Amino acid sequence: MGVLLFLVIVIAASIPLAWLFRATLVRTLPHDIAIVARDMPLTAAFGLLVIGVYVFVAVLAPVLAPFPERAVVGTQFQPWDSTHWLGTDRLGRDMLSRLIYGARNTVGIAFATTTLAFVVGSLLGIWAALRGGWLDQGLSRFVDALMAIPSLIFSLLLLTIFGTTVMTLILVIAAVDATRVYRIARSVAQGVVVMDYIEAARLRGEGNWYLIRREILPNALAPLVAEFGLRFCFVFLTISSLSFLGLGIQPPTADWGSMVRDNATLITFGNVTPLLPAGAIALLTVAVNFVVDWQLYRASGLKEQG
Amino acid sequence: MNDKTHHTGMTRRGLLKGATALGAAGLILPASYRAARAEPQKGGTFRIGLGHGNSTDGYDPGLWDNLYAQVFAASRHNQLIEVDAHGQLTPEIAESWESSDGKTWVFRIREGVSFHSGKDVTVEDVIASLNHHRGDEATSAIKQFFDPVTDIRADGQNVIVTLDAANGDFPYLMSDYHLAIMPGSDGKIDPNSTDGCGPYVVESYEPGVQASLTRNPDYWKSDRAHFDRVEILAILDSAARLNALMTGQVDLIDQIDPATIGMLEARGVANILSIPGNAHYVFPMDSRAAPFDDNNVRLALKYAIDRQQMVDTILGGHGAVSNDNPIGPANRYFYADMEPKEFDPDRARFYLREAGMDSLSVDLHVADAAFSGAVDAGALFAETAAQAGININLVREPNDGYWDNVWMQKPFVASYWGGRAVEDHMFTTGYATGASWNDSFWSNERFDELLVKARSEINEDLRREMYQEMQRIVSFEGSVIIPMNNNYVMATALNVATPERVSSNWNIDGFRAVERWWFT
Amino acid sequence: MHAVLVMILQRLGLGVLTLFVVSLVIFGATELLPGDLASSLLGQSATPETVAALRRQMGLDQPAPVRYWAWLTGVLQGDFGVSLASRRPIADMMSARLGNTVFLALYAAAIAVPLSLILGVLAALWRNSLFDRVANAGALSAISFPEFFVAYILIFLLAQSGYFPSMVRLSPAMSLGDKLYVTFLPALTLTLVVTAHMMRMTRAAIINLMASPYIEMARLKGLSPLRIVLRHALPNALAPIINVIALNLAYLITGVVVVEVVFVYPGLGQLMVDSVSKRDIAVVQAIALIFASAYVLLNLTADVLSTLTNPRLMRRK
Amino acid sequence: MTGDVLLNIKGLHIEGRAGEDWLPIINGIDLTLRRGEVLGLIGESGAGKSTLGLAAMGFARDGCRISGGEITFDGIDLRAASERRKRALRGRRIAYVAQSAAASFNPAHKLIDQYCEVPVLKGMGRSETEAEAVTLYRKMQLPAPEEIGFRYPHQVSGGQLQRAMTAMAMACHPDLIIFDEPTTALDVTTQIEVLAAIRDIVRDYNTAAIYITHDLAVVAQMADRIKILLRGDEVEEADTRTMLANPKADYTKSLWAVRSFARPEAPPPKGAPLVSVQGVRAGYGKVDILHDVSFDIHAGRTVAVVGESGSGKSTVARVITGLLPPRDGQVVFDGTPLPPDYRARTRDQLRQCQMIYQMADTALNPKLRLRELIGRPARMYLGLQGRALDSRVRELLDLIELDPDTYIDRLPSELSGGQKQRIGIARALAAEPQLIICDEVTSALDQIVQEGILKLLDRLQREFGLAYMFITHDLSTVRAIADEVVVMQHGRVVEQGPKPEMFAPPHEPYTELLLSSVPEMDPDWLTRLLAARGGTVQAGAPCSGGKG
Repeated sequence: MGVLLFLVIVIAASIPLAWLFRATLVRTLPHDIAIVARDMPLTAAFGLLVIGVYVFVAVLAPVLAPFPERAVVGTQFQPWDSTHWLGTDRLGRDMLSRLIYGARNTVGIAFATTTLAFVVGSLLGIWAALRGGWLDQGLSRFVDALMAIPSLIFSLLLLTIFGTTVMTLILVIAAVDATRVYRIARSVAQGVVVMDYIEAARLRGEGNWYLIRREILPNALAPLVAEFGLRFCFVFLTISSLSFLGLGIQPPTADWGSMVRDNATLITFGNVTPLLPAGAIALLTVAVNFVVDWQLYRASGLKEQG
Repeated sequence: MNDKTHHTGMTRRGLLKGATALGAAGLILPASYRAARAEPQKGGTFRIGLGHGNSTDGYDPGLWDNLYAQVFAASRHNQLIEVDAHGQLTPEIAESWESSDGKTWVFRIREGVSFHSGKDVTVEDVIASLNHHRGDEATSAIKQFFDPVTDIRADGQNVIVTLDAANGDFPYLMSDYHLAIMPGSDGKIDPNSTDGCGPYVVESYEPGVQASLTRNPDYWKSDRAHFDRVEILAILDSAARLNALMTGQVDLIDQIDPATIGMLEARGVANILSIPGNAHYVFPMDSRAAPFDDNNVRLALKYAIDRQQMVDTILGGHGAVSNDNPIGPANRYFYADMEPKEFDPDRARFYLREAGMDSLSVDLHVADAAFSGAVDAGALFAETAAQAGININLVREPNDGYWDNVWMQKPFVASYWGGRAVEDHMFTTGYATGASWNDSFWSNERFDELLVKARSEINEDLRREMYQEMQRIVSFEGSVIIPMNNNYVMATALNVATPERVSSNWNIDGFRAVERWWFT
Repeated sequence: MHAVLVMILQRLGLGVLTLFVVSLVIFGATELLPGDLASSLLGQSATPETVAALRRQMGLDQPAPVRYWAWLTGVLQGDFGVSLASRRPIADMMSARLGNTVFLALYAAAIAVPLSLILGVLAALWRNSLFDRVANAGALSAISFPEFFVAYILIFLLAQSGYFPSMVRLSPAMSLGDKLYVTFLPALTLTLVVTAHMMRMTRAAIINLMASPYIEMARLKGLSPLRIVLRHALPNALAPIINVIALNLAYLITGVVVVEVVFVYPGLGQLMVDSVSKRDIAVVQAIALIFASAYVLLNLTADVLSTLTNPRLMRRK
Repeated sequence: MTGDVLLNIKGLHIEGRAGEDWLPIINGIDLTLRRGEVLGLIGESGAGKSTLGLAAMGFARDGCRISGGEITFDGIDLRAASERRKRALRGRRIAYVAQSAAASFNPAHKLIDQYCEVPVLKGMGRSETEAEAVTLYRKMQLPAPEEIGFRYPHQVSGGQLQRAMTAMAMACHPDLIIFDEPTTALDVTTQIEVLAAIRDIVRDYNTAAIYITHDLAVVAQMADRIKILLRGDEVEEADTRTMLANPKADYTKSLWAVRSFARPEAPPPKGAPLVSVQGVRAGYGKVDILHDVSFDIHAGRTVAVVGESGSGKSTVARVITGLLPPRDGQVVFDGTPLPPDYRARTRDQLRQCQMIYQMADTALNPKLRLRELIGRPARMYLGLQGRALDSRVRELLDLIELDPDTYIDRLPSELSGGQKQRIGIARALAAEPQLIICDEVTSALDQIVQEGILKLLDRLQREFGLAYMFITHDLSTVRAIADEVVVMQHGRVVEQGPKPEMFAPPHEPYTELLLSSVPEMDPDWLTRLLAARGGTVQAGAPCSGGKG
């Protein structure tokens, strides 16, 4: 019940916030962007606001965080008080500071991973759709095979082989995600390549790279963006699931996924500490997808009216 | 679960000399237990939730490699010799044992003991059971115990083992948990059978899930095995174990996340057993490799660690600060008043300068496989070291394969020891030049010399001096950082009672809680 | 019909190919893993001779291609072989656990699929309403919690208060009712994990169609919104929905190792992870094949179903 | 035959959403319709005729709102009425026939199920409804009326679907039917059948109807009165014959004038043909679509390839461009045979032959600005860069009569249909080709816009001596622009020759059918034609799918 009440309050609070934010945007931004801002639903405004805050926090982490990322500044599990607003963690590091730095690391890693996955996945996918034939078949079969392997166990294998530096972590998760992206990109691109303008470009004698870059990609973007939103958030989950299996981010780097894992046991005793990083992830997920939904809705030629 | 293998390996020689007792070892029981103390009562189903056990576990005694296998084995098998709660060798299937020269050992086999299958335990069974671990084709983890064994033969009710050289320790080897007595036929045992002569009879077993056993009706020890049934569950997730205990689905769990011990106690739904012993956590440094080849650097690191903080945070207080001393308070010649190493950044800096460097940067390779909390411990270490201008760069390795690819491979790692009851064993296994588990590849002439001398020294005081000098050498010139001695921490349901003393020689009362404990 | 049969056959062929590639990839990966079965079985007590002996016994001294070939021929004759670690027939090791895994997957699906369809349809019906947004946000936050964390929360809320057991203990004797009761929490956890995805897809698929002329036609025929969504939009939106359901079912079968660990549920995932860490390649391979075939078959079923539900593909001119 | 007032609209205002603000779509239109009367609504796209038609049902599309005025249907105030009330009217008393039946039938259900839906909801028995459906289908002269209802939409041709939809609209004997461009998407020969069927059924059931179209000739056949709309305003309204006889407003006159455009005969062919298609046989998979097709195109002249959908005229284009390598025969360009596959052709060969597509929307990459859309070919083929490129693009925009400064950085979505088509032309010109293939370039456009495009093409042809291959199904367009005509049916050339000969009898029967099927401005044309054909509407009608 308390949880529900809390949710209601949060939602109630976020609505005027979002409204204010949108209003300010409309005021401050140059006219042509302001128009866009003005039409965006409150949910999207809320999403943008949250993302903005996260980016802000991530960038200014060292300035904002009251304590250093790794420093042990108290005894373990201190309650919330005036010095440690959110108490301390299992090693006596300041929870708030960890969260703030976590934003930087987690969002950074997640972004890098997802971007990599999308560059590789969508390029290959579009290329396959464009060329068709054996290339398409070969690539798709191979990707099918990779997708048939449970992703978590696959990443586990790869990470055990290549070790768990942040770099390998990014590469491995990106590789696994890329297969999913490939699929979507391919199916979307297949819808685009039948268009007359592609035919025209082919007849003009354009090369593959131009076709992919200028003709197909821009028109396949919308659904890819939507996927980006979800995948982006799934990276956190993958990371924390991996650290559940003993891999994941290198300590003492603060990262939400591992923070959830490290403190998860506490929930057994009704201690809310692990809810903080988890909440942070959830909030970002919701925010990102609100924005994505809005973008989709605009891209879909305002199909969905409201 | 390789860490447990490691554990086994480390401690399998950690047994007792003759009548030597583990001085202060064993548990000072909490009030609740004393209150519960009374004559053991029969009955009940004892459910154990262990943080070990794999779906890949096999039956072969030679390959028992984790706590689950060990407890499961102890509940269905007996051995030649048992190590009691006081750490003394006591007869089990071997009624008695003797050797005139230390080369020929005679074990007298107890009569009137029978396997669960009903078959009597014979000398042949014992020989078959021993031979399973012996010979070139043997694939047992304790194969090398038997390398010096030239012959094993029967003589009436006796088993006679002949060695190529004298070894007064041989009986302690024979009490190793791998050496379960199993029924043999024409000189071989069936490694895949669960038939034994132990306290409980296996009813069902799903590897990595659960085993359930019922009391062996004609168990020869009348004063043991008080439970009607025993269920051993593999619960790998620590939160799951906690929940299982708190929701009354199990009566005993091991490996409690130190962070949560306090909260669990506060709940008042369980008793915490915290058993001090010689087990300790270590950070070995490869003394052959720079920069660790310079003792100043090693000292700098030793002063750059906050031991008390480690005990409080990593062990949740369930342990004791160690002064880089592999010899524990439970040992006879423990050097208690060797001057302690407080956390002292300035001193650390001083030694750095001595080593001719103003800053130091090293990689520390850790995984929770080394010991639970190793990663956190590394983080703490890195923190305190930073204050001394030493940059410890933490490298978290996968648990999986840690002992193959990191331990004794990388120059600076985390590891742990089950501890040794006897100084000589500890030093010979881990610190003598060229010893198989000298994981810091450390070598010190004086130390080696003393080690040999002390073995043959009769004068108690001289002997004490020698051992204390060795402890001081290891502590101040050695290449292993030993911040703390860790207790074995278990939690039980409130209605579980234990004997006066709980063994500190192994976890779970030397694996034998099933036959030693009872419900009130 | 005939066309569909052809398709099924083709896809099955491709499926076999996929399985082959999977087995190659897995074998290669496990070969690359540091250490091997012998050393991981013996751990630190391993002396070179012991390891060598064990390797000989297990045939690990053979070169990799030989072992792969041996394994492959075995499987082609329907023989998964024997677990090298436990020396038990792999088929036996897996059968019970496969049963458990499938049971849990179906249980979770039985809750999740109808739930997500209903939510999705309602969200599409009242799109951009408060309900829509709340359902959406709720779903998103549900998937943005790590599985084990959702599990812990549920245990805290439902198990510690004694409503449901926090740990699953199955025995063959159990009645279905008991089984459903003891596995409720894991099933619920998985439900929360997969519902969001399916619900969002349902909603999106329906909304995509709401702009199409025949929906406007339906409105101009004076039909009620509910009827329009159910009878005119849904049938045409089935294909993507079926596909996402198939994907999630596959996930429920292959991706739940974490939930298995938390609830001590004896499923295939745990077995696979253990076998990986033990380097028990034969077992890893066998399970990988089972997972892969589950994935392949589910996708095939999805394609067949979406073909069957699409008259354009079923009845040519 | 007309009775009391059924529908009465007064001062109707409808606005459409553009972001936050609302733009007027219909501003203050009155409309009265009596029982059994047919009103024709004419206007170009964007005139608001469909919106008005829907408003007659009290319905506004998503993103539109009725902001003022009254709508009274049979005494019921539709603006005040509740959704539920309006739903009760729709489909029962007011029915709607959409432009593309192919898209407006739900692909997932059989025709009969969709027919029965409303009546059954209304409480009629399923079986009797089906029985009535069959009679209606028969009335609509659908083939095999007994079983056609049990087919799925994709199994039925466009023309038949259009009739089936009219039948569906009739199911509850509504008082009013809105026909929204019911024949626009159909071939001429098919159109006749549908027109006839609709006209009869409306008369038989004495149903009032609003007939929305952009085609004067068509509405002339159907309507008792005609109302002409321009950007949401009424231009004029009069009964059909007076309207045709003497239109008052200039706009109306301009509509009439469209028909008068005729291009002067191009200079007679001299020398070898620029392109000659020689005995081409081509197709997909096993089926041949083209059988032994041959014809020539001379420099500076326009060859119109005429035929209905499915006649293979577009396939010819694909063969010439090299997208579909022929099985037999070849395409000779300027004396040298072209490689059959475009990938094998040199850049210059590709440049020589450009294409303009029917659907400008799908032919222009919606994400590229005009600068790149037009500039790209110039950059590729002629290697223009920077300023040179920029000025070339502007030059081309001038050529197609678009102001460079306003348009050069726009996206296609910011252009009207006609402007998009002009961009298509500019893009083709940019390559400085000798041959341009125009595939139905005007058929998606309003007549006045068509006019503009045709004039533009004509001017460019004379300026640059271009050769056109003009693919179309619209004979009036052929009349306007062609020098030579190639008539195709079922992948064969049935007749070809210079335009004058082609339009003068005697004709091949199929050509005859085509020519006679082109609607004329005379209200009695349809009646006469049907009489001439002896009522056999099916005569020679090819099985044709709808273009949507």
